[in-house]
Amino acid sequence: MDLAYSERHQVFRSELQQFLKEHKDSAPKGRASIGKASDEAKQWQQLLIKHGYAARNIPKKYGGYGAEFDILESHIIAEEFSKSNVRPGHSGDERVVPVLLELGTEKQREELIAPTISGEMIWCQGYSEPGSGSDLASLSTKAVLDGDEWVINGQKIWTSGAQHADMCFCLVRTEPDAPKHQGISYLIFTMDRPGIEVRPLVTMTGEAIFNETFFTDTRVPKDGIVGKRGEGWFVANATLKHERGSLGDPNQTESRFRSLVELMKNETIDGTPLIKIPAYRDRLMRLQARMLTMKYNGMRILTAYLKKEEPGLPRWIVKLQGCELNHQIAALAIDAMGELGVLYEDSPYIRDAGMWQKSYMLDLGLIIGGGTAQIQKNMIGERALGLPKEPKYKQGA
Amino acid sequence: MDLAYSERHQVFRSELQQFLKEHKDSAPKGRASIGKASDEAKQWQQLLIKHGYAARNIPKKYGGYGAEFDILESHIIAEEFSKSNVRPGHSGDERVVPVLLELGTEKQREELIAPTISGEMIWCQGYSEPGSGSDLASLSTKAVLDGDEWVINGQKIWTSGAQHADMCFCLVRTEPDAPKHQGISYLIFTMDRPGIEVRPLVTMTGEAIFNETFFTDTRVPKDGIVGKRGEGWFVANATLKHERGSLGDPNQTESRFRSLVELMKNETIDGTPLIKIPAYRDRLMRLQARMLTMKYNGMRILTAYLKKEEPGLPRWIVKLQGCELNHQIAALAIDAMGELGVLYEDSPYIRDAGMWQKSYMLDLGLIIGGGTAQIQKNMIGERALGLPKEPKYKQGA
Amino acid sequence: MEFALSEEQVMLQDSVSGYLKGNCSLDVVRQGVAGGITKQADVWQGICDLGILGIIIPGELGGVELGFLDAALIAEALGRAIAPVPFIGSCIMAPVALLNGGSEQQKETWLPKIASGEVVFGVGVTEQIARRETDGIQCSGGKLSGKAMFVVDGVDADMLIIADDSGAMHIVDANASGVTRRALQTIDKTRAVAEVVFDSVEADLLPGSQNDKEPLLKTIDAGRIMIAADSLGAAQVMIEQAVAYAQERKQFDRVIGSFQAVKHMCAEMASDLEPCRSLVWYTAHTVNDMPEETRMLACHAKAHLSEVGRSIAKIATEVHGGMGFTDLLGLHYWFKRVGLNRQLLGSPELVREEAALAQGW
Amino acid sequence: MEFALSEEQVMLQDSVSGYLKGNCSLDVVRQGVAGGITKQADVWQGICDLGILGIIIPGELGGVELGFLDAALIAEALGRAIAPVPFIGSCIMAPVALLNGGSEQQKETWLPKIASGEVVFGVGVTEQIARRETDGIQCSGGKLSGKAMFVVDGVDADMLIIADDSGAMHIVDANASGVTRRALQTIDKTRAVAEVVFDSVEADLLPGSQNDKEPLLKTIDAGRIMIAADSLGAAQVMIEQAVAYAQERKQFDRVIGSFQAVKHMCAEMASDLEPCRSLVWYTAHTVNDMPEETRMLACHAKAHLSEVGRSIAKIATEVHGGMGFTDLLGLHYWFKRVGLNRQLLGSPELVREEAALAQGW
Repeated sequence: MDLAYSERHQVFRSELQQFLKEHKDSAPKGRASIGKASDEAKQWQQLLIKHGYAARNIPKKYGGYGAEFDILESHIIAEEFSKSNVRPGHSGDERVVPVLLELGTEKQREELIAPTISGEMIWCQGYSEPGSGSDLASLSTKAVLDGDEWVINGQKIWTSGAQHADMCFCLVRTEPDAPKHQGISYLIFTMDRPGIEVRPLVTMTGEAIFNETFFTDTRVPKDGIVGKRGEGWFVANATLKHERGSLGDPNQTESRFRSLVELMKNETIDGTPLIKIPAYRDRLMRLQARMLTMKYNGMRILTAYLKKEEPGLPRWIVKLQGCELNHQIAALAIDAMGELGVLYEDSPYIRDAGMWQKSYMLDLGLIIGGGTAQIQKNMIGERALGLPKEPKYKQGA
Repeated sequence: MDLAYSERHQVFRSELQQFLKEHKDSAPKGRASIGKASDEAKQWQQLLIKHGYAARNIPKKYGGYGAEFDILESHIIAEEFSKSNVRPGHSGDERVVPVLLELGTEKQREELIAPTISGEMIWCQGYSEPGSGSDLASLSTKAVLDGDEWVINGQKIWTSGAQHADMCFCLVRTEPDAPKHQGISYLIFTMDRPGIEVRPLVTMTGEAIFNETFFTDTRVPKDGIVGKRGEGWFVANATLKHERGSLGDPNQTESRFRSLVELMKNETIDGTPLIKIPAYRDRLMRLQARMLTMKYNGMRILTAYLKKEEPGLPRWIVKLQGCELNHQIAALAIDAMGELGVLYEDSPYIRDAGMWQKSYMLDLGLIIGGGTAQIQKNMIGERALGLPKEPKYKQGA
Repeated sequence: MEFALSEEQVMLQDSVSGYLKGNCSLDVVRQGVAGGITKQADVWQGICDLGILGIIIPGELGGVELGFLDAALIAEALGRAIAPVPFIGSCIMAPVALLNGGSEQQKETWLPKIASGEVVFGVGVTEQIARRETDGIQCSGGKLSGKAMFVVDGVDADMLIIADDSGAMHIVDANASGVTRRALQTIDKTRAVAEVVFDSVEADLLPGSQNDKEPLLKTIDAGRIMIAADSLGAAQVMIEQAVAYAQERKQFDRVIGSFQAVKHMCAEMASDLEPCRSLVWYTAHTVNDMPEETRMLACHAKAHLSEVGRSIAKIATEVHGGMGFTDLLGLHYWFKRVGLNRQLLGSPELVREEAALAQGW
Repeated sequence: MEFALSEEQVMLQDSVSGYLKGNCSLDVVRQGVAGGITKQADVWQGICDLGILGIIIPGELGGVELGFLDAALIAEALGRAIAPVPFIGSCIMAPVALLNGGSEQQKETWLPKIASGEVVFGVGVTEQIARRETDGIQCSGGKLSGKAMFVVDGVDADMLIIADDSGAMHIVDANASGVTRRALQTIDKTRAVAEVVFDSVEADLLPGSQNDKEPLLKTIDAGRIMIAADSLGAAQVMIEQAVAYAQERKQFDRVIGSFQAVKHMCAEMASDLEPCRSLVWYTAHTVNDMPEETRMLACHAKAHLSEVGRSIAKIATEVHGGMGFTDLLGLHYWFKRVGLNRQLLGSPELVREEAALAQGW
């Protein structure tokens, strides 16, 4: 157990802190919007890449900074941006860029990665379908090869940012006769084609974060495939894994918890701060304990990665525990505010710009999305604990 | 909505209250022990039968009081004995006597019911087996007809009181080739036969409440069958239903809750009564609300029975909710006592004779027994809400 | 002994539910709230025509003089339908305040108008439960000054009943000069709470509330019982929708309701909520028949339905998967109704503390 | 940056666990406790031979001078094995009291004897956490009078460390005249707490604890961390047993672990407990390396492991069905160990309040 960082990493951290101090005023305010990056955001990203605080491990020739991957550096970057509440940069699109780097053709990499990193090129993900949620591999959007083109028909859902996207990475069924996991291909194509219709999908928060995307005889180039025909499921899994990785991030939970403490110090009932009212205080302490377990659990995972080990159970449980914990932090914040806690949108007296109600709903969305809590528990039970899968049942029974 | 009782029932209640006032000193103290009734207990039972407060609806010719069944009278009897904390009487054995009354032969009824009611004849139940818990119908104890006798081989478990029992009512497989629910028969026989071995089964409370009972070529008379061959599952179900009915009784929960309140008024930390310490107080109020929901839910069920209606969902949930609630009441009591709450057996300073720890464990046993919480939820989901059963599986898959 | 709804009550329930089913569908609610309307004229007129606005108002004052259990059944039906109407404040809390604290003249003036729907009342008592963004309301020389937050049904009100810092209640013209009202937009667009600022405004004291907190407490109790009933209805719908979805939605070649995980979620919701119905019935019944039990029970009904409601709103949404998170099925309208109910007139921890105090603990 | 056990720590853990596996099986524990023994001679000698009794005692005083994380690994292993030995009081709390409050002479006298296992210490500090059945302990003229309840490892102790009402701690000969000891039988027969009554008994003050509460608080913190580690070990075993049982036990022609309900119970237990391991590690690590963080963390570790432990004890028993309720598999020994741990040195609500105070909240 040695929680100190090496000399080199300490220097790295203090340089970053210095950088943030100097430049934080040029960072765009608020969260990154879905869709087109503003000029300000693009400039910020450029500055970060230049200093190696964004796209750090993407090769220079694809527009990145080109440093060797060092997980502690990544961790320090995430931590310091979170602590100083400055908008972090990105490595393009964390769902598709790693796939292209690993499995794309050289041509795909050269054409696509640099504009993605710079913020010029926006992607949307075409995975889920109305009929294929937890059982993603049952997806039915088809692509048939016709000459030099795939012809796509079907419907995708949860395609966030599709209305702004230049590109789509998409799972389609190309081998209808193969077993379900082996009949899927991973296609990438531009969104400006005939036969693509994007309809916004309003969520419970009142915003259209997602879309439904319809494909009708949409023709896309044959060479827009990553990996081979029928290998799409395995191509996609790398990115799915990555996406799930970020749900339940303990840095974010800790920062949320700190905001909750501030809130409970400031809000009062009949003049008494909420943090002094025992029943709320006890709930706060319960959540703090859980927040701390997840924080140190995160350190354990990080250490495993540093040692090139599989983190195992500590990793499997992050999404399940982290999303639920975030939801409960928001729930306590709302209760602590009482009636003030249900104010929304542009109401007078609203606290923290309504973020608590929004989080409360978004966190519920995250409990569901990216593998529902039930799917998570199946995975933990089967993969981490070695319990048997449900037996196969008779079709039509 | 009319919560008043009829004139007749009010009179019935006040007579009972008067009776209890006069006679409560002749009631045996404490809970009825498993096994042989003491002479005192038998006399008390006789007195209760004479006044119609025990075995009230059992016909006179079988040793009962012989009144028509009136659910409100039964309810009043249960309530008043519970309120005044006097040991109630019984109607023999609530698992087997209803079966004999409904499906037994006249000879069985005449020979067995009267001594059971008087407390002379003690029964034990041979249903569960080590391999057949939740899936009771898979039981494998066999009985083969040989001349005028059934020859029984196999093992039963959870046979409470078997070491004291005169009689056993037992489910055995008599038709090995029939589908599992249709191959079972319901046998009754005396326990004094060769080939019956009773081994006590110690539970987590430290007591041997249960036994394992082994049958080796045990021969019992052919006519000791209730119902026909292969009908045992359906014969037993009436009694199982009855047994489940009593788990989670809200009268008992309310009386437990009252004891908890007393405890929290009397126990102190640094001189402050627990009921005044907010975090414990809040838990107490949460439990009170749930206790009240179950109390009024019980009134709703009672009303349905009065109207000869099926109570439906309110009835289905009693065991699941009631047992869990009892468990949580005990849990709060233990926490309120702190270190005093883990004292056990004959420890100095132990409160309420250690009943809280014992309840905490027994309630967990009840959450498991008589249909685990998981089986209860299956039933609620399937029978009350109409959700489909799990599909049939391929054998060996 | 009969702990059940009477035939008349079942009929009342059926007629209100039937009307709302036909006339206050999700589409109707959506259209209304899209325009920021929290008192939907057609629906309001419809339930007015059902003759239920005066549900607890005496017959000689134009009401139908039924009990609180009847009122709770209506509140439950309105919760089921997420109906955008000012029922709880105007038809329940205000009449309770008037009946318990008002002079004969005040009763005669206002109760018939409430019963006919001619006048809508908002009720501001929050500061007497848990004061937050305000220094409270002072009454001096028959004039009110200060700020009342979260006035129930206050946005659509013609008249207001406002509790001052002493707990005395006053009738105030919502449009009088010196009154400034703002709608406070909450997550629940089907109902609106208001902030009302008073600058030396003429107020008509309810004399019975001057030196006696009972009228105020009865008003709060009544509101809490109705909110509990509203949550009961809303949560019930969410369970029904989740069960229906679980019976239909297929994943892995099976309807999801055949998976134990989903089945048990449904079973847990149903077994948590069903006993709540009995608590709401019993509590409402006590108001007329065993008023000494009401205070403690009203607190419990409010707090417990808040807890169960929150849990069901979450689980029912989860059963719907991603679909529950969207606006497509509109499930979130119930989610948010339950969310507002939880905080109105005291969030659960505060209300449980009151329940303990009510028992002398 | 390395948040993990060192190779030496893994070896320590393996050697202690290995020893206990071979020499402190459930059968051994059963036999011991059947005779009312809470310090099982063979096991005690065995862990003494492993040289771990002086785990936190400086080398020059006969100890092995390792850290609290090492100690926590031992406590976890002892919890796994439900080992009937007086480790937490004698080997951790007493040395912490002596090291932080004792004079050089007191340290030199007692620490080597603790490290060698020659002397067992009991520690009585409960009255400083939450006083119940006692008027406390007064010290006057170097003599103690009063009653200490729930003295950790007090039944098997040769010597005692007792906190008086001022928070000052004293060494007392457990067999001195004027000392009356009684074992308090708890649900957990693998360890015993004692009631000790003092009637003007000669006491040797730990001078550093006279006007400074730090030594007392550090003693309590240390005990809480070890109790948390003990619960971690015990709960871990319960999960392993439940998973193993679910893989074996068949009902409805399937192993029960293939049912989602059972599978999810196991998954929930594992995902609740696994992060607790990190909390215990981190907390123990702070004692030596970041002591300013210890107080708050020790409270959280104790309270949170109490909650998670209780929940796992219940669920693991449920997974075992009726079998879990019997003595056959002995699962209840772990259930009860976790049960005692929950209450010792403060039940969760009290300890969470201390965690808040420790942060100035």
